[in-house]
Formats: sequence, C-alpha cells, structure tokens
Amino acid sequence: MKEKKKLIDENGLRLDGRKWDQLRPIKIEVGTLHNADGSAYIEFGKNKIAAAVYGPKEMHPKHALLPDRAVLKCRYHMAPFSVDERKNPAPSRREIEISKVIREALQPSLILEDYPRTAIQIYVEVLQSDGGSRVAGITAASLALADAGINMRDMVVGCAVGKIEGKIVLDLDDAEDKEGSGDMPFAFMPNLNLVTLLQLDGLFTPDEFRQALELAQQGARRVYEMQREALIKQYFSGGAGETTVVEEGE
Amino acid sequence: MKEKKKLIDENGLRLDGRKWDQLRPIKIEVGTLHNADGSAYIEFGKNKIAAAVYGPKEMHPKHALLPDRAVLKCRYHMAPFSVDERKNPAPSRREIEISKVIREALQPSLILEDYPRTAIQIYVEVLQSDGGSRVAGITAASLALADAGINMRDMVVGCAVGKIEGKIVLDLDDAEDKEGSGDMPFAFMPNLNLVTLLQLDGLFTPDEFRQALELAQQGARRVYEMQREALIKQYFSGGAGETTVVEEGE
Amino acid sequence: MKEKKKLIDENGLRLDGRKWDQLRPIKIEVGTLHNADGSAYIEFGKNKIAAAVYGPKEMHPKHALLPDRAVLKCRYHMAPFSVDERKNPAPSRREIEISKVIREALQPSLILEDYPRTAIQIYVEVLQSDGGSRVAGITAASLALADAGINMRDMVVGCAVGKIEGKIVLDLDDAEDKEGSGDMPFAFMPNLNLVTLLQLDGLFTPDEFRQALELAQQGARRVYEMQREALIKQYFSGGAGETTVVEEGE
Amino acid sequence: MSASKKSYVVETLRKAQMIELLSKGKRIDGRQLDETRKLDVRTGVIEKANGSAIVTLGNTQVIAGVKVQPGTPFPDTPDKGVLMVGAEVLPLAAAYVEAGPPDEGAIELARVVDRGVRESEMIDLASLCIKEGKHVYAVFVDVNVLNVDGNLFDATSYAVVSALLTAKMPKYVLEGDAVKNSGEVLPVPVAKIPVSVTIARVGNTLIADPTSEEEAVMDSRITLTTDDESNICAGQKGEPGTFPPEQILQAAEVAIRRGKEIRQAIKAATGHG
Amino acid sequence: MSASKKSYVVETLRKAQMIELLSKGKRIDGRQLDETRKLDVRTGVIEKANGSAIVTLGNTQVIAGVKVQPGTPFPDTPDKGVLMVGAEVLPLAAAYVEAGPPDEGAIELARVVDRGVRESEMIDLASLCIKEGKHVYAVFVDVNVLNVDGNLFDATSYAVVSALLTAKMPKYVLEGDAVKNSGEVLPVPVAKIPVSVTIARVGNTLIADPTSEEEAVMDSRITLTTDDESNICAGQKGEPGTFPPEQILQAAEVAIRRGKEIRQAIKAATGHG
Amino acid sequence: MSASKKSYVVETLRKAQMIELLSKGKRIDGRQLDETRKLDVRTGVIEKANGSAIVTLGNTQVIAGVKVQPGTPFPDTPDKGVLMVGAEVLPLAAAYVEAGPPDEGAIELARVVDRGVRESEMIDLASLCIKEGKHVYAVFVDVNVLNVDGNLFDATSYAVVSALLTAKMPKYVLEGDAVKNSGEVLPVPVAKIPVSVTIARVGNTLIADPTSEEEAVMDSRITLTTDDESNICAGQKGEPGTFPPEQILQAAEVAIRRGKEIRQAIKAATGHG
Repeated sequence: MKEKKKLIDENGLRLDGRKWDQLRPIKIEVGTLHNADGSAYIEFGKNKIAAAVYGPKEMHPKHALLPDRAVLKCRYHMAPFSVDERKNPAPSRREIEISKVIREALQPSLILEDYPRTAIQIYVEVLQSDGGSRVAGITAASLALADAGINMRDMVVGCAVGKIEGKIVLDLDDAEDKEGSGDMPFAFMPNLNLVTLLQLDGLFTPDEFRQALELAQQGARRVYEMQREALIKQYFSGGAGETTVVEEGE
Repeated sequence: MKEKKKLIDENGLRLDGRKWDQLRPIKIEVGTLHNADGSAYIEFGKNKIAAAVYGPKEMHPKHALLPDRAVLKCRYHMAPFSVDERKNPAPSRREIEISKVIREALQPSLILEDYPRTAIQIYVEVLQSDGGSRVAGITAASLALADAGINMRDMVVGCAVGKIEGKIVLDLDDAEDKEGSGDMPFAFMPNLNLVTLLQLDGLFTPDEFRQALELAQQGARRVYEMQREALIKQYFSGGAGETTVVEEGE
Repeated sequence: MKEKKKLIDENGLRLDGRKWDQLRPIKIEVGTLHNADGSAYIEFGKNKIAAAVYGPKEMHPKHALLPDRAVLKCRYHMAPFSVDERKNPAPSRREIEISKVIREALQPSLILEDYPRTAIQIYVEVLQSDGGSRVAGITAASLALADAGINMRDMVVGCAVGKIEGKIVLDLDDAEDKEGSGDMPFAFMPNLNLVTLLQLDGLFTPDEFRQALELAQQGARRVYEMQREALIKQYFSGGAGETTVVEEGE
Repeated sequence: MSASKKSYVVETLRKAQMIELLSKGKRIDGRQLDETRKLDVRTGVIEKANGSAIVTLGNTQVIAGVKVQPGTPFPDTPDKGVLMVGAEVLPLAAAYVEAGPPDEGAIELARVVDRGVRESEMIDLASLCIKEGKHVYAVFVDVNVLNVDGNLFDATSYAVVSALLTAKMPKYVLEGDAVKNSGEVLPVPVAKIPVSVTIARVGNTLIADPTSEEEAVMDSRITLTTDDESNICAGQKGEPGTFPPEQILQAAEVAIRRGKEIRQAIKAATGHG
Repeated sequence: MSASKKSYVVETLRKAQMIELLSKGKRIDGRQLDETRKLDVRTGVIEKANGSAIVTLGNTQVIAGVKVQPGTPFPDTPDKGVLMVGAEVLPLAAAYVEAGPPDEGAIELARVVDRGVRESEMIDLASLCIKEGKHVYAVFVDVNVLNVDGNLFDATSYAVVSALLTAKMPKYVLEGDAVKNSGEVLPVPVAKIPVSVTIARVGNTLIADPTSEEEAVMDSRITLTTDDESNICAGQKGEPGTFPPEQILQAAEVAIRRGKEIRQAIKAATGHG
Repeated sequence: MSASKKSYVVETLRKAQMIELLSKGKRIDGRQLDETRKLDVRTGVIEKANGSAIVTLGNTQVIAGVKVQPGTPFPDTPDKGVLMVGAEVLPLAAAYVEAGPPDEGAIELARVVDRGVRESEMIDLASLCIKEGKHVYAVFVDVNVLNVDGNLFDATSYAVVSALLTAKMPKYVLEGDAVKNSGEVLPVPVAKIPVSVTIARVGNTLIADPTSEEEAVMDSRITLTTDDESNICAGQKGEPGTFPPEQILQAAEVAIRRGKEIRQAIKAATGHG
C-alpha cells in the first residue's frame, strides 16, 4: 500500500475529521428482521450490515452433525450494490475466507455443547461496505446470536486498527484502508479478555504491532459499550419484541 | 417491442400468408421414442419438439418424496442448433423459468395422488425453435403423459396470442414475436375450461386483453382437436405401440 | 498433425538422439508419499508424475457401493505449472476422459471382489507433462496399487507408440507428438498378455497399425522390467518402508 | 418463521380453515379480499449505489440497488443501453431459504420483474446509447429480499421501480474512442411507472397481495403489471393450480384499480408526485 | 427401458446366458457376430442449422446439428478454422440418464467423435481461415442422443459426418477489418469420410455394433475409425476389460470391412454417392 | 494417515494427553515448544516452470511452480504487474482431502500466502509493467500440497518464496502495440524475503510449527509473516479458539526469531545467501 493523499492534517485530524483514536459514528439496532430467530443491524461509518441467526435447528446433512454440540455455520456476503463497482452476486474467494474467520471469531463465545446434534446458522449481509466491514459484521452477528437466545460465554466485538502516515490509528475507513500502509482487523471478548480474530496486512514494526494490539482492545471495549446498551434496551427496558436502536454520533 | 416491418398486408394477411385467427401448420406424433414410458413429437410452424415422460418411478432424493402423491419434475431444454445463434448447452435462466411454468401448467391435469412416493419426470426437448415453443411443448408433453398412462383429469393444450399492427392475432411465429408489440403464451384444459398457463409481455389495453384471452381459448380448442385425434388414432385404431402421425397443413 | 521439423536425421536418430525403438530415460520410486496407503513417483522423459492410492476404504455415497466388490475411482490431474502455458486448475474435459481410461486400464489387474462394499481411490498427479503422461501415469499408479497391498492379477504397464516421418517409433516425446502424424497410447498386463488401454490418433495403415501394436508390447515389457525391479527392491531387499529408486538412463 | 415452505399435513388443515374464512369474505389479518398491505418505501438508503430503495410490504422487506456503469451493447440492439435485473432471496430472509445459486423461484422472480420493467418500456434505453455498437450505459438493478412474508413479486417490483425513479447517474461522454465521466449527474431516463399486482386463488376465491400464510394454501397466483395508462404490460400465472378465464379478467380489474393507488404511493415516496 | 445402467445381479445371469448363445455364434437379435444394425440417415432435418442429420442405428437414435459462425482462431493455429464437437445424452434418451453437466461417458463420447473428425482431417480447416490470427470460420457440431440402445459412438460419428457432408455455410468476406456475410453459400470443405466401427468383447467373443443389452454384459469395447483409404485414424478402447492383442487386429479387420459398407450408405444418404 | 480431520472422541483423549505432556514443556516428537521442524528446500525441480521449489517441512511436503506470461493489468493498478497465488491441497496429500473446487481451508491458505507475498512488497510489481494500462507481466504462483502433516501455511509460504527467488522469466518487449519475447532472460524482481511462522495454542501453551497431530488438538493458531527487517507484514489468526493478547505478543517474538533462521535457510537453498 502506497500513501498518496495526506491522510492526517497539520491538526492531527484525519480526512473525515476524526482524531487518531476516534471511532466512526455507529448505530446499532437489535431484532430488525421478522423471520430470523435473532437479528441485528449495524451502521459503522458507511458500513450498513444486517446480521441474522437461525437455530438451533436440525442439522443437514445428517452425517455432518456432531453428537455433543452444535455445528456453527456462517455466511458473510456482500450485496451487488454494496461497493463502488457492482459486485457479482456469486460468493468470491474473499467472502469465503471472511465467512470462515468470522465463524471462528464468534465460535469461542458460544456454548455449543448446550445444543448437540443441531446447527446454528449466522448470516452477515453487507448492504453497503466501508473499511472494517468484517469486524462490524462480527459485532452485529454477536448481537443477533444474543437476540436468538443462544447461550454465550461473552459477547464478541470487533474493531480494526491501521497505520496511516506512519501512525497507528483506530478504525480505518475505506479511503484510509486503500491509501494507508497497514490494516489489522481485530475481534475480542471483552470480559474474558481474549482475542478471537486478528488479521494483518501491511508493515508494522514490532513496537507498532504492540501499540496496534493495545489500541484495538481499547476501541473494541468502546464498541462493546454500545453493543451492551443496545441489548439492555432491548431486553430490560420493555423493548423486547420491538426493534431497539442505539446510536453514537460525533 | 417496436414494429418495423409491415406484419399484416392490405389483404389482412400475415407475412406467412395466414389470416389473423389462423394457426401455423401442425404435425403430431405419439409414441416416437423407444425407451421413454411415454413420448410425443410435435411440429408447430418451425418448432420441432420431442417430449418424453419417465415414471411413475422411484423418487430421488428420498427426503424429497411426498407421502401422498407423486412429485412432478420438468425440464425444458433447447438443442444448441435449435436457434439462429448457437446456444450454449448449459441451461439458461430462461430455460429454468420455462421448465417451471410448463410443470405448473401440466400439474393441474394430473392425478398425482394416484402415485404416492414416486416421481414423474417430463422432458421437453426443443430441436428447432420458433415462436410459441413453450406452448407447443406443453401440447406435446400432455400427449406424452397420456402415452405413459398417467391418470389425468383433462388434456392440456397450449396456444399463444399476440398483438401485431395493433391487432390481436393467433399464434405468433418468430418474426411476429420479434417485431410485434405483445405476446401472450397460454395453456388450457379444454374440458374443464381452466387456464393453466398465462404469461404476457408487451402492451395490451384492458379490452385487448379480454379479446386475447378469448382468442387464445379458441385457438387452444382447435389444437386440442388435433391432440385428441392423435391419441384416438394411437389407442383406438389399432395403432397402439406404433407411432401415430396427425397432420394439419394449410 | 503436420510434419514440419525433421524428426529423424540421416543417421536414423530422433531429435533427442534416440533410436526408433528406444525409450526415454526412466526413474521410478516407490513409497514416496507419507500419508497415502500406497504411492509411487515416475520420471519418464520430462514427465514427472506422482501416483497415490487410498483404500480399500469406506465408500461414499453409500448408495453407490457394490455389495460384491470394491468401487475403483481414479483422478488424473495436471498441476497448473506442468505445461508450457499455465493450466487452469479446474479439471478439463481432457483430464476427465483420461481419468476414465486410466481407471479402465487398471481395473482388469485388480481383484476388486476381495474388497466388497469399499472404495479404492487412485490419484495420478502430473507435476510436469511430456508426451505419454497417461501411460507413464498408469505405470506409476499400478506400482502405487501394489504398494498399497491391493490384490492384483498382474501389473499394468504403459508405453506409447507413434508415427513420425512415416515410421513407427517407440515412446513419443512432446515435440514428436506435436509434429508427428500419429500417436497410440497403450497399456498392457505383461504376464497375462492382455491390452488394457489403447487409444489412437493420426493415420496408420493397417500394416502400420500391426507394427505399432507389436512395438508397443515390446516397449511395455521393457518398462515392466523396471517396474518389477522397483518393487523387488522395495519389498525383498530390506527396503520396505523406505523409498526405493530405480533408474534407467541412456 | 416463514410459512412459505409447505408442510403437507399442516397445509391441508390450514387450507380448509382459510377457505371457510374466505367464503365469508374474510382474511386472517382482517383485510378485504382485494386489499393490499401497508406499503412503506424508503429511497436513497445506499449512498454507494446510483439509486436504492427499501420497500416494506406488510412483513415482506426487500432492498433494491441500482448501479450504472459504462458497458457494451448487446449485438442485436447496438443503439440501446443495457438493463439487467437480478434478484436474490437472501438466506436470512426465511428459514427455508438456502444459500447458493438462485433456484427456479428466484430466477422466475427476477425474470418477471425484469420483463415488467423492460416490456413496459419504463426506461428509455435508446437514450442510454453513448456510441452505437460500442459504448452504452449499463444499468444493473439488484434486489435482495431481506424478509419473506409473501408476494415477493410485488415488493420486488416496487423496490426496483422506486430505486430507478430516484437514481442519479454520471453523464458519460466520448473522448476519442473512450468513455469518460463528465462529472455531470443525470437522472435515469424513466418514461413510465409500471406497477405489478399479484392476486392469489385460494379455493375459488381471489385475494390480492397474499401473505406467506396465504401463499401456503393458494392454488395459483397471477401477477399483472400495468402502466400509467392502465395498459397491461406483463403477466405471469404461477403455481400448480388454475384460473377460470373469467377470474383472470377479475384479476386484471383488481390489478388496474389497486395499481393506480400504489403508483400514487410510489410517486409520492420518490418525489415524482 | 435401457439396459446400459448395470444391475449387478441381472448382469451376471444375462451374461452367462448371452455367452452361451455367443459360443454358438448367435446373437439375441439374430445378427451375425460382425453384423451391424440397420442404419437410417435423414439429413436436412433442422432448417435453422447449417447442416443436420438424424441417424437411427437399430433403436439408437441421435441428432446432429452444425452451426457455422465467424470466430477467432486458437492462438497456436492462427491460420485454421475452429472445429468443436459436443455431445449430450439427453435425459429423455434412457431411464438412467440424468440432466446435468455431461458425465465422463458423454465427455468421452464427444472427445472420441471429435478426434475421429479432427485427426482424419475430414474438414480442411486451413481453407476455413478468413484472416490469419483474426477471423476464421467456427464450425460447431452438436450431437444430442434421443434414444439409447447401445453403440452411441458409432451412431454419433455417423450423424456428425452426415450433418457435415450436407452442411451449407455462408461465405464470409472481409470488409475492412470486420467480417461480413457475402450472401453466397458454400459447402463445408470435406476432404474425407471417416467412419467408426465399435466392437465389443463378451467373454472371448467379438461382436460388432452392440445393443444396450449386449453392452450390459460386455467386458470391453474398442472403437476404430477408418478413412476412405482404410487407414485407421482414431481408436479408443473402453470399459474395464481387456483385449488380447490378436483380437485387436481382428477388430481392425472388421472395422475396415464394415466401415466400407457404412461409408457407402452414408454417401448414398447424403448425396455424395 | 493424516490426523487433520478431527474425530471428536479421539480428539478429547489425545488433547488431554498432549496438554499433560506440554505442561512439562515437551512435545511428542521431542521438539522444543518454539522449535520448527527440519526444513528441506529443492528448487528448479520443474523445468517447464519459470521457477519451482519442493519444500519438505517434517512430513509436510508442497511444490510450488511459477509461470510468467504477458497479461493485462488490473484496472485500478494500470502500471503494475499482476501477481496471483493459488493453492490446492491435492487429494493424494491426505485421506481426508477430497477432489473438487478448493474448500474454505484451501482458499484461506492461498489468500494468506498471497497477502504475505503481496503486502510485504516482496515482488516489485511496478517494474513488471510493459505498457501502462495495456501489457504487464503476469506472475502466477501455484502451490500443490503433496503430503499433509500440519502447518501448510508455512510450508506453502516457503515454497512460494523459494520458487520466486529462483525464477527466471523472459524479457518481454513492445513491438508496435504487441508484446514480444526478446529472448533475454531476467530474474523475477524480488525486493524482500517474507517468512511466515505459525504458532498454535494448545490449552494455554504455545508451540511453533505444529504437526497434524498437534493441529488436531489445538485451540487456535496464529500465522505471522515478517520481512528482512523484522517488520510484521501479514497476520492471520485461525481456528475456533482464542489468544490472550500477551500470547499474541509472545507469538510475534517467536515469529521474528524463528523467521530469521528460516530466512537464512531459504537464502542458502536458493543461492541468495
């Protein structure tokens, strides 16, 4: 990745006016879809993502069921109109890889042993994509799992960290991701203090890597506050059955 | 659809010399294929279509069988050489849609409850295509079903109606379909007086739509006479086991 | 096939210096792959081919198992870098056909009745391709079957014969195959004296065909000597469990 | 939980019950036989698309996005823009939907909606030619179904039409033999507003805009699309049942009448009122 | 009902019975061991194709259609026309056939027939070049099997050859750098008439042109294609059985002898007699 | 027999046993926790490829081949060469592998190795442009796994790097608007040597370069790729387990330290020492 544009100005502000450790505006809704067993919707910068969960349900094909726990399945998918150039609706290799890492990022939070011989299916549908769609999708999917009543050890919350203009910053948007020199998507169980997803592209010195890991945890904990608020509103403020909206603007 | 050529001349005759309510030449044969449980062949204008039925037979996959009736399956398929530009042999979206509407057009005529837990498979193979191939295919497939001895409530017979030069006419051929301003494929159970297929493209005023629906029924009843004659010849004139040919020329 | 280059010189030698009835250099190794139940590696001219066998093992899908013998499966596959122009890794129609003829060439040598309700899977992976890859693959696969301990009636050994400059010659390489006027891949059970594979492209007079068939048997018997030597070394010279290498250079 | 995937035993019981109710002119959700559900249209929801709309029809929800790109014309229409309508029923939209290539139902859906737009000549494709035989505007309309509760045909049709009515596209100009974005922005050239109305037959009764529960017991359905002058510009009978001819004419009457109301609602929601 | 899909139990019984019969030099349908079935060739059956033929060999029936279109040459043969032979066993042709992409059997069939045409140099591909490296004639031959009763290789081969022998193609000419249909019509340039003959081995007996019933019990088959001068121009052994070398030579003798008769029949039927 | 396909019952027992062993700082094959297996690199094994390498890491064996061809640049990088890394786990490599399109594991493998090469800027893609927007060098690197015994990520990474380090490509030049092979031969322009190291977490213990047996009981793994200056240039956590943040930093320390040794070994084997 080559840096062409000036991504941080003389006042230390980024292209969209954010400070180095500032998140983009976030909006979270729970229980947005009628048919799904659990669902959530997140706007994270320009990301607009619907997540839904079906299950625990019968496992198909039968021979692939597990006698002592549920099989977790996940599909991350982008709408054809979600990106600048129209995307072919068939799943790309990128979507297949991200489906896998999202599933593996969510699985540690779930008590799958409580649902032997069943399947739990997660869908992450990106309606509009911006930098960090996979981690925003994880945040929404974890809410959808909670909304579906799946037993969980902790929530999972995602947040990326990147490197622009030689500086480690929180939560890259599309322009920063494209022009910056490093990106590190990250997901975390905040109460258990365990990392469930980490990917990295670009160039980080060992010290920058340490900083990035620290900043990612801070960012994730901030997203977690919103995630928690959305759940509390939905379930303990008489909002159950209704759609709950939590917003953090700037 | 834009009208460019003169499709009806000063004498009220169409490009191929037909009157507005006249069918193209038709030729029908029953029992044409050796292996199939039932088969028929139709030439309808330049359409040349083979239809065959296999079944009732074992249903695969097992989990999709129905305990109280047969599953009806249908494939409409065009040979690569059946159209002006060579067609890729893989099924197109058009062929998949037409397979569905043909199946739904034939199903009401069949007493599927007489064959629980089985499958009945219909094949419609277009060897040469002209306007109205789906309705000619339905006419042939209904004969193949009868030839296979499947219990039926009525025959199904198809016929299209279209709009050229602002006039509702019977049975468009390829040129009329391409240059005309409306096409309405139609299939019908003549004795039960029930419509089993209707599609429409183009622009019809409410009054034209009423006329088209009327004319389609008249045309279908005329095709039915030939269909019936083919069956009677095959089964009640000592022709059983042989191929029966019925022809209507102009 | 048109002959452009001079494929045989005034001394009767071919482009690579071989005589008309001479094989290319051959190297054979048995037991080369750690996980496979049986394996072999062959270099035959520039061909570099790994063969492996898994089985007898459980048959999937169940409904396709045979109650009285094993099902034999075979995949012939070329690595993307095995040919001059990079090959798409998806199986081509050519690879599907060759998989079939290789399977049918090896099956007569196997006592599949000894392994009812199971599957035996053969893999032939061409890492570098030269003329005659299918028959070299058969020679290696037969060794892998022996290495896997599958009960056999005889070994199968392959060798092609071709026609260049109007002359029947043994074992075409790539250049000769491309420029020559005929190629006849051939596989043989040497002790039972039975042909298990024969294909032919080009133009052979009846007499040339007879010569070709004769020469192919001679060539195959020579390859068989090496195949046998490799097996004996592997199993009767204390080499069991180790990789055995047999080489025939020029 | 969706009811679109039919369980045969349940179907028989439900059907008897629903036919009894319908014979009294009543529907489970209290609607009149020819009454359509509450329609909500929100446009401009996807900033990266040239046009977009989320349509909610009862509990059925679909999103449509329009992408306009320079493209190559089809050989048989060298002087016309290219229009492509795709539809996918997302697997999150109902328990019965499976991920994978579109099945025959999704293909029928996309093709019927495509014909409704194409045959009505809603879009003036002739004005979308940049250089004959070489460069045209390619208009992709993709619909994703977010929640299934019956009548995907109409919800999809309304979303496509609403997204197109509000779409803005770059003006492309020729520079030598290449196409360049001029920086100017144009509306997509819309000539007409086609509106589809779907009528289901349950027993001998016709009902408009069926829910999933009603679809589970219907014998057949017919979708009729009308244009601004109440011409019928697309039609599709579906499902393995039948219609007596006179009920097709009744369905056409409903499609024209209800179509007018819905066209007004779409115009209002898209600023074309 | 086709017998090509082998049921193992039935196969064993049938085979014993058939071998006994064959040991007396007899076949179930009364033919001589090296006798081929009645061949019927009808050409010009598909007006929209450049050439076409329906071939009936016993109860096996196939249709071949030729389409000639302007195309681009392959990079390694810039000065030659393109020939493509495809084959599909239609699912209506036998109970065992399933719709879907061609299986290994159909792929083998198409490739063997393709090689029979290509390697015999039946078509003079050099004369099908319009502009080297840019424009050539592309000749597509597609075969659909309508009814399976054994020996698809030969029936397909005869249909392809008959369709090509009677095909007429437009003469394409260059206009600037583009290709134009001149309006003139040419025959497809046929140089030779390759004819394939398939011989099956059942037990130790060779029989020509096997039916499905015979194929169900055969050990192996060999298809040998000969040209007008009795050269062998294509060969393919199939099925998981063997041939002693001397039986391959016997098979070649039959292929040459019967091939001559069949070539005459095809010439007569296509007006090349 | 591979142990990568987990049998749940066996897994539980094995895991308990292995965790006990690891708690004493021991591994089944006697290695130190952070010790990698014996690495063997053979280059130039496929003469028809521009570069190639067989890498053996313990019992894991992979082969990589490089093909360089003239190609077209991607629209968003018109002035850069094209690099494509593909990976296939051949079905002969382990009992659990099935033939067919690459599954999610193989896709992840190829994409992680691709990013390791791409994001480290190992290849100077800018120097692989022949004519901006028109012609570039396309570098295909394909990896086939021949035997699976754990840690395919690193074995594949080493094979790709070794094949690229020893690859020779034709020098292409422009002739008019077309690309021509000049006859000259160039090395592929390698700027850096990225080296990946994979660390697995079993229970609470980290181990480097896991075998299949160890992978069968691991909770999670992390692959970290470093460049010549010990920068971290690619990372991928995998498997449905977790890492405490401090163990990620430990893993990075191991990846840097072991990466240096392996880089030396690769340099020596490829003549870049």
